[in-house]
This record gives sequence, C-alpha cells and structure tokens, in this order.
Amino acid sequence: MLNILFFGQLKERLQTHGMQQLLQEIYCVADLRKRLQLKGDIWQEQLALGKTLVAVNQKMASEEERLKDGDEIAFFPPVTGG
Amino acid sequence: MLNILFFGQLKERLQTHGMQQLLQEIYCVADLRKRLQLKGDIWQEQLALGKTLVAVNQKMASEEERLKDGDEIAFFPPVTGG
Amino acid sequence: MASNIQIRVQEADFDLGHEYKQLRDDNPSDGAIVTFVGLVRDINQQQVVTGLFLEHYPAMTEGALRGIVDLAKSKWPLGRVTVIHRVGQLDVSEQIVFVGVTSCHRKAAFDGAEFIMDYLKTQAPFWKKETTSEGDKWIQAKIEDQQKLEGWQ
Amino acid sequence: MASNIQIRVQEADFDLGHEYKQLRDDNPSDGAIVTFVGLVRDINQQQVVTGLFLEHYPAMTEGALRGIVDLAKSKWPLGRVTVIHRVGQLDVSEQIVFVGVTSCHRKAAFDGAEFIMDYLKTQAPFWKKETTSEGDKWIQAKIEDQQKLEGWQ
Repeated sequence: MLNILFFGQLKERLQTHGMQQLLQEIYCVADLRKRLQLKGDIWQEQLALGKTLVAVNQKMASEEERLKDGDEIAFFPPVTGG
Repeated sequence: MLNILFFGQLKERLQTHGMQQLLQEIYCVADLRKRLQLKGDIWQEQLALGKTLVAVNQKMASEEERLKDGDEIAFFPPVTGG
Repeated sequence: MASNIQIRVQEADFDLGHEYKQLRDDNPSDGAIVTFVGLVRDINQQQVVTGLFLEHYPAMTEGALRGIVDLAKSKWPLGRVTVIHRVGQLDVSEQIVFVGVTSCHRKAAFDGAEFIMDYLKTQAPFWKKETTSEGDKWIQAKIEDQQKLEGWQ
Repeated sequence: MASNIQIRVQEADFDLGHEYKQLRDDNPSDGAIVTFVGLVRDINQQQVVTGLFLEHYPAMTEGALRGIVDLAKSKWPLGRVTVIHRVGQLDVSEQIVFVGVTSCHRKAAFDGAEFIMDYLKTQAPFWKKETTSEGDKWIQAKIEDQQKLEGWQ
C-alpha cells in the first residue's frame, strides 16, 4: 500500500488531503502519477507533469524514483514559503 | 593657509596631528604632498604616493584636486573600519 | 556541530533580539552576524493584502530546512545558524521567517544567509494563501526565485 | 526620503532589537529586513586580541557614511537604512558596526546591506588599532576588501 498526500492548492482542487493506493503495476513515481490522473479530468489536469512536485518519504523525488510498500508520496505545487 | 591633518598610523609615525601650511607654490594635492615630503626621511617615506589616501574638505580627493586658501587636507592610511 | 544549528517551525512569533543573543553569546571567534526577516506585506502584485495563511508538510519541513542549512555549511565557514519559519494564520506586518548566520568572515555570513533564503523559497514545503481585497488566493511560485537559485550553482 | 536614513557614530553600544524595531514599525510595504553586525574577534591573523581602539575623522565620518547609503539607495529600492559605527576603546566580543536595511525585495535588502558594508570597509575614515599578545598594532587594510568593492562596479 502507498500513502498519498496532497498539499496547498492541489489539495483544494482535488478536494482531498490524500488516499491509499495499491502498488499493483506501480513501480515508480511516474506510474503512480499516471494512475492517479485516470481518476478524472481535474486529476488529469492538476497532476500534470511540471505542474506538481513530488516527495517520497519526505524527500524531493524524481519521476524515476522507485516505490515500495509503505512509502509516503506527497504531491504539491511549487513551494512559496519564506 | 591650508589646514593639514593626519590620522591613524600616519599620525603616530609623523608624531603630529597636523599643521598649517602656506599655499605658496602649492596648487594641487600633489604639490602639497611633495612639499611635505621634503620635511625629512620619515615624511618622505610615510607620505609616499599609494601609501596614503587624501581627503580635501572631508571628501576623498585625487592628486590633481586643486587647493585654495582655507582648505582642510587630511592624509591617512587605507581605512580599516567595519 | 549539530548543536550550532537551530531549526524551528512554529505558529508562535519570534523575537529578533533574543535570537541574535543566542547567535552572539560566548562566540568570540565569529566577527560577523547576518540576519534576515521576511514579513507579510500589505500589497502583493498590486492587490491589497489583509492576511496570509501558511500551510506546510509537517513530516518533511524540518528535515528539508536542515538539509538546506547543511548544504550552506558545506559551502561556507559558518558558525551558528538559526532558521525559524512560522505557519498558520498571519496578519499584515507579522514576521514570517528568520534566518541568522554567524561566521568569522563577513562575506560568508552574507552569502550563507542569502543562500539559505533562496533555497528555502524554492525547496522547503511551505505554501502561502493570501487574503486579499478580491478573496483568498494561493500565491504562485515565481520564476525569478528558481532562476536566482541557479545563480549559486 | 532623508528621514528614512539613520547614521550614528558613537562610543556607546547599540541594541539590535531596538534598531530592528525602528526599521520595522509602521513599515508594512517592506517585506524584507537584513541586518549585519560586526564584532571584535578574539583572534586576528593568528594573534590573540584583547581589545581594539577605533579612531576616526570626526568632521568627515558621517558625511562619508551618508554618501555610501545614498549610493546604495540609487542602486536598489531600499526603504529604511540605519548605519551605526562605534569609535573609541572596545573589548573582545563587543559590537563594532550595525547596518540594517529594509526593502520590498529580499535580494535588494541583501545586496544593499552587503554593498554598504563593502564600501564602509574601504571608504569610511575609520582606523583600527589592536591590542594583541605582542603589543598594540594598527590593522593593515586588506587587498581582498578593495577587490570585493570592484565586484559591485
């Protein structure tokens, strides 16, 4: 199982803080992103590559980062702190 | 008459805070510097060009700056504040 | 030198004088201290701002800030470093972020503090939502911030 | 905007928290405040330092500092600027100089403060004499400071 989190504007647009997802046929971040984008038009648009950053287990990650059972994957817009 | 001041290490080496000097045949900073350097070996050495900065009427000045009666001319080593 | 690094993510305000004292006391070998404070401005992109909400990713935030400070310490001879970032609801003119850096050298202190702010702006998981005269809106990341980051590389 | 510039040359110590408050209060349009403090180090060029005497050229000093601040304000959108420089006898760890700058932009605040310090180091009429384990000696100007200045041009 993967634990998925959303933050900032993305969380509001998707109307959810996060969810769980089975690893089935998901090997890396790119696979997970594509799977989530199948959930509907708003998901397709909001999770577009380049529009959201991703962290795996609280570290910034690339699309190629491999995923394993129990990982925490967070999607969020470019950050705006400071 | 010119009012001449010395600061920092230069003041200690020359053993004086300053002096007055007649304008006679002194037209610019370079003339004054050369005149003062005639006062002895230590003056020759300490007032060498490149070793001391000069300010005329409290503003950094070049060797070519023209002098007039009543000007205040300060010679000092490169500054070390901050 | 982990004890020389202080990182805090908090709702509460901070006091610059107090943080400065922590950086300075019993630290006679560092001759330079640079501090940066970021505040909520009353106007942003031509709109009147009346407040700011700061969201973050709690499990990640402190680790991300620590990574940025470690990177800065690997580049410059920094002594003590403090980073404080507030979260939650803030009013106009309130303090948002503090970065304080000590060093034996002036340039290292300036560079270290600016580097930490530049990385924080583009790498630490915070998101700002402004309350403006035209309603709430999420602040969009600025391309200049990303470009400024590349200047350090 | 002359009232936004504070310049002081004094024997007395200063309080960072107080100076920061002066820069921040009733200033909601500036979102960035950078401060720099220079302190007397206990070691300089491998020698133990026990104190510092700061001489200056009283008739020129404030004017020179004002000229430096005016130049910085002509280059960046700075809001308020405070420069304090102490003179006379100082002990190890005492504060020597304060520069505080506010701006609407982070980069302008950092650049403005660093520029003022770089110019102050090479253009303002102060001279330091150190009390060291091997006697009193005048500090010599550093070529790096002159070179750093040229980086702004």
